[in-house]
Amino acid sequence: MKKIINDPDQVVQDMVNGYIAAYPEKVRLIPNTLVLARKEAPIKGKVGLVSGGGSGHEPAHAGYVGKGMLDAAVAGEVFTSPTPDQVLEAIKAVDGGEGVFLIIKNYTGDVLNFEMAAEMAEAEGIQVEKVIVNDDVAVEDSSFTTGRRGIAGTVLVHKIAGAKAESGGSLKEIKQVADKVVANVRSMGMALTSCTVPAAGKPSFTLKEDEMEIGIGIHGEPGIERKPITSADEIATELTNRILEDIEISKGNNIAVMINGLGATPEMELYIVNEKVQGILHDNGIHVYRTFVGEYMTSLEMAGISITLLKLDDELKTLLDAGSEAPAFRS
Amino acid sequence: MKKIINDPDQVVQDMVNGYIAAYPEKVRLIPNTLVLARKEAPIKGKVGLVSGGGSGHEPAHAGYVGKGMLDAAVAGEVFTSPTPDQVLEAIKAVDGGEGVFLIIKNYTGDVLNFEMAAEMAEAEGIQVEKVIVNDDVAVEDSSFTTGRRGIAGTVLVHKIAGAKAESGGSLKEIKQVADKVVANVRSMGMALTSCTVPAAGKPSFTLKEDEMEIGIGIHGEPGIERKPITSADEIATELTNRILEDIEISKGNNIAVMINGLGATPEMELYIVNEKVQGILHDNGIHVYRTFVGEYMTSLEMAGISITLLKLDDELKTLLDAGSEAPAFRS
Amino acid sequence: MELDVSRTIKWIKLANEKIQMNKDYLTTLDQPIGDGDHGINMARGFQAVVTKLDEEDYQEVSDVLKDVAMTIMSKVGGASGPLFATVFLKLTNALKGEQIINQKQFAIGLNEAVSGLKQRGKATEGEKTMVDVWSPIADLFQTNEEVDHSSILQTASNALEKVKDMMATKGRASYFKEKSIGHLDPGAVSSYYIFEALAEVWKGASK
Amino acid sequence: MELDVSRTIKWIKLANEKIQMNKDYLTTLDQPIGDGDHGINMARGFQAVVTKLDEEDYQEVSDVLKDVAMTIMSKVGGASGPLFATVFLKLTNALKGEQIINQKQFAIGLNEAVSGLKQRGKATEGEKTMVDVWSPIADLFQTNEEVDHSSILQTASNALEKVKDMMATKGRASYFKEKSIGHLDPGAVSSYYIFEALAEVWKGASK
Ligand SMILES: Nc1ncnc2c1ncn2[C@@H]1O[C@H](COP(=O)(O)OP(=O)(O)O)[C@@H](O)[C@H]1O
Ligand SMILES: Nc1ncnc2c1ncn2[C@@H]1O[C@H](COP(=O)(O)OP(=O)(O)O)[C@@H](O)[C@H]1O
Ligand SMILES: [Mg+2]
Ligand SMILES: [Mg+2]
Ligand SMILES: [Mg+2]
Ligand SMILES: [Mg+2]
Repeated sequence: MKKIINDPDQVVQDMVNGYIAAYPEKVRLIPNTLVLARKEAPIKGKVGLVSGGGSGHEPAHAGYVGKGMLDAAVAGEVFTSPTPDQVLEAIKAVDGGEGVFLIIKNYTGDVLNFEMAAEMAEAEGIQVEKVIVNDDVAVEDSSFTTGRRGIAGTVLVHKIAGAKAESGGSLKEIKQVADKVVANVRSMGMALTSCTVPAAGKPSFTLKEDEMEIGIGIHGEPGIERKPITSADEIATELTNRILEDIEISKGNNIAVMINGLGATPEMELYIVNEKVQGILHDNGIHVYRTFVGEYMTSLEMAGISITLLKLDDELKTLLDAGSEAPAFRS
Repeated sequence: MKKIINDPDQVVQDMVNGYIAAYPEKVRLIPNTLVLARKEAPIKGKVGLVSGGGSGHEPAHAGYVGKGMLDAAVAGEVFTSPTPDQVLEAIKAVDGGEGVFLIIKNYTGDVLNFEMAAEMAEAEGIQVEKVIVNDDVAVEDSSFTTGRRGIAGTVLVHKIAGAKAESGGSLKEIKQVADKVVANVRSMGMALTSCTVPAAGKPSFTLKEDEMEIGIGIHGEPGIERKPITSADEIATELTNRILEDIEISKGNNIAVMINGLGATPEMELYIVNEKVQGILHDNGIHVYRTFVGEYMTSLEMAGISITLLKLDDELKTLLDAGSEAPAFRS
Repeated sequence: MELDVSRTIKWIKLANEKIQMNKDYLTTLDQPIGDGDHGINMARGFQAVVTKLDEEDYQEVSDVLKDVAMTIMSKVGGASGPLFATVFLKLTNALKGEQIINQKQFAIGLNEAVSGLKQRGKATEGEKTMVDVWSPIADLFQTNEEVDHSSILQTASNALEKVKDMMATKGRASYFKEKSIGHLDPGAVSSYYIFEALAEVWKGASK
Repeated sequence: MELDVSRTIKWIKLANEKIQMNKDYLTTLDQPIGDGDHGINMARGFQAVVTKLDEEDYQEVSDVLKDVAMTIMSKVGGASGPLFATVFLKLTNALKGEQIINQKQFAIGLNEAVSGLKQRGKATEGEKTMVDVWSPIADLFQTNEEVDHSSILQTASNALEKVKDMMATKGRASYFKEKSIGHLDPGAVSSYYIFEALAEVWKGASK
């Protein structure tokens, strides 16, 4: 394991300390927790936004704490959901009297821990609403699964719900717009290499030298197919088509595109993929309103990418364009 | 070689196309070149800023093209300086009548090609000034070398010179402030793994499973020492101390800190390093005015980091804080 | 049989011993059809539980169970943390106010616990989870006036045997679909240890 | 001896042949003390030069040399691109207006070329670069009234021999410091091919 760390059991604590040290004027650490909150939270009259999950997906989620996006992020151990008491602390830290909205990625652990925190908060008189993001089309949604996984599309929920909250939206209005994003956002990923959880010390899985995995999850959960590496164009085509098979995006529709790097992929490759994705969308008469290329939801040092498409209406466009001062998503 | 590309010989062209496709409202491609320019360049009355170099360092340099930073970036082949005719095209594309300022990293190839372009531009009646960035303290500056290499500190030159140009600074004033940044900025890096140039198809060098290289260059040029991996704290201490030995930063001085990932390093590790760096600076009574953590000057998929410190005065602070709309450096 | 404060503490400590002893085994079970952290999660959580129990003086069984629930909640994490926390919280609420718990009360508590567990995990029997151990045990207490330690053991190990052949449709194991058949579910096995511990305490208590 | 348009073109084409033939060798030389692209850079550039020369009709030697310079400039890249472009540009400027170049004129041109090269690269003799081939050749023409092809060859190969033992202080090779001693400099070797080609044309022309 080649990592620049001190102690595998302390990586999350060390990271959180380093994060606070980087942006002391923007974020603060809730004492005795791994919760990072906006310096000025709770903001009176504004609904508080909380997200979080296992660590290892940086800049998710702490990087999205800031004016116009989240009010707090809860960091669990690497790839492990944070516990309800931590989430509760986050909720309490950002409640400005108008309630708190939770953005949860659809993993059993995340859902259970956040839901439990929500109940505890409600018991303390704080109104809580939530959205569960399940944008990954790789794992099908059926009665035989716990549903789709939540991946990079989550960041667009943060952005849009955050803008709604910043503009004075009520808990109900935020819930409505977040539901709309979840209904309209789809993603799919692929990987060339595994990643290594510091505490485990060895790669989570292995791929052969010429092999890639299509549909992989952000913790290395199995995808839908392992096969020899194809070209950037073929990869872009396969992922984009799977997404377009899943959600109807018609000629003339406006969308946002996110090309997300999983950790070790050079930005050069993200742009090479972007060219093909934009070409396919153009050929389908789909209008790309905005494009995001970069690392938004990573899996430690995994090499690979995910593609996210979000169908936009006028409301979503406006909220997507609204200002954000979160370190990892400036607009 | 595991890469998401189409053709190793086309990676730069494909990347540039994908970049334009991502930000069509912000940048344009100068026809028949690999030069990306601000959509609105040339801007009458504003000095044009041009940088560039070999590709593979993304987001450098195209990511820094935008209001408040560069007017154009020239992309060479991977790790190969662009040719003078390309640089000349960039100069011509951004000259708004007040001259053009070139920001060059100190590599023989870059210096020669940019200088030659400058002479050609002057022959066409365009006033040109330049700065050569040599922030890497790993390779000593003596009569026996071509001088220090230019690495991540270059991005801070872009930022500050860009802000000066945007605020209406003259070519001479921009030159002065850029020289000031170069005089006050120092960096040093280290790597855990090599990277693979697409056209070469195999890693540029190899490090043993437990080995790191201190002082490595951003193209994999030899550093000063190969040794067993130490902890994040020890790495942060070694690099920071080398920098502090090279430049006098006194108690009470204000500085900017940049913790830069070389490509494959998880952001988590950058923040772990940041915590230690900030601790050392704090212990030395040095005041950190701003911190930048992320990928600013990469080496394809190399795992490793660099640390940059920039001593600030009031002018540099103001310019550092000024607005930037470049996709890779929003402020 | 009756449960008082000291027997309740003994139960939990015994469960912890078994979990610590089988930490690696639980983790190994979580590797092929999960993410390989169940043993680590449970060992960390139950160790903290025991530390907590040693610090306090308890008057009521429900106070013990409440600390068990809250410590599990804040220390286990993952999916199993809130689930185990829920079962102990439901037990706590059902048994509140009683100094000594008889079998009938315990049966009611277990019933509440299983309902809470199923609700929290949106799971039901047959989905290859801890539910498939908790539910048969609750049934056992519900339908028998006099439960002895060997029937607890028997019911728990029968339940585990059945879990093996189920296909997972909840939790991480559900990603593995058909591949999960033939494997033991880690959360079901750690639940088994909890009832193995209960059986031993029950035996002692019945004497 | 005199150089006219057709001999100049022949010179450059011969140089290209040698560079193409030794492309891998030049790259190999650039690996231990550089970045392993010199052969690729030179082969790409000189191939483009020859393509360009085949497209045009030339009246003056300097027109040929100007296209050589400009094509090298836009196609070679790296450090060697602007350096080789500079030497051919300086030759162009020195020989402008002449249809036939005599040895004295050529000597003046070479002298300008070496000054330009040294200025552009901020290098001087003894720094293990192409300068250490170009400079002795310029001296040869400067100090001898009648240069024959074998003296060109001799001077160039002597120069190369000396380069080997120098320590690099310019260009990428300078990062390797003492380690560069004993290695041939790739840019010096490609310069050697250029003069080997010149010697062959010179020989033909002297007959
Ligand atoms: N929805 C659910 N309902 C009931 N039990 C569940 C559910 N999801 C997971 N489990 C239980 O949790 C166990 C896994 O726990 P653990 O490995 O600690 O958490 P995680 O799956 O988050 O890594 C499974 O073996 C299963 O018994
Ligand atoms: N400052 C300099 N002055 C003269 N020649 C130089 C200088 N720097 C490099 N060279 C020559 O350039 C050659 C390397 O060229 P090349 O490999 O094509 O470019 P790069 O070094 O940019 O990869 C060296 O072998 C040397 O002869
Ligand atoms: Mg698990
Ligand atoms: Mg887990
Ligand atoms: Mg070279
Ligand atoms: Mg080169």
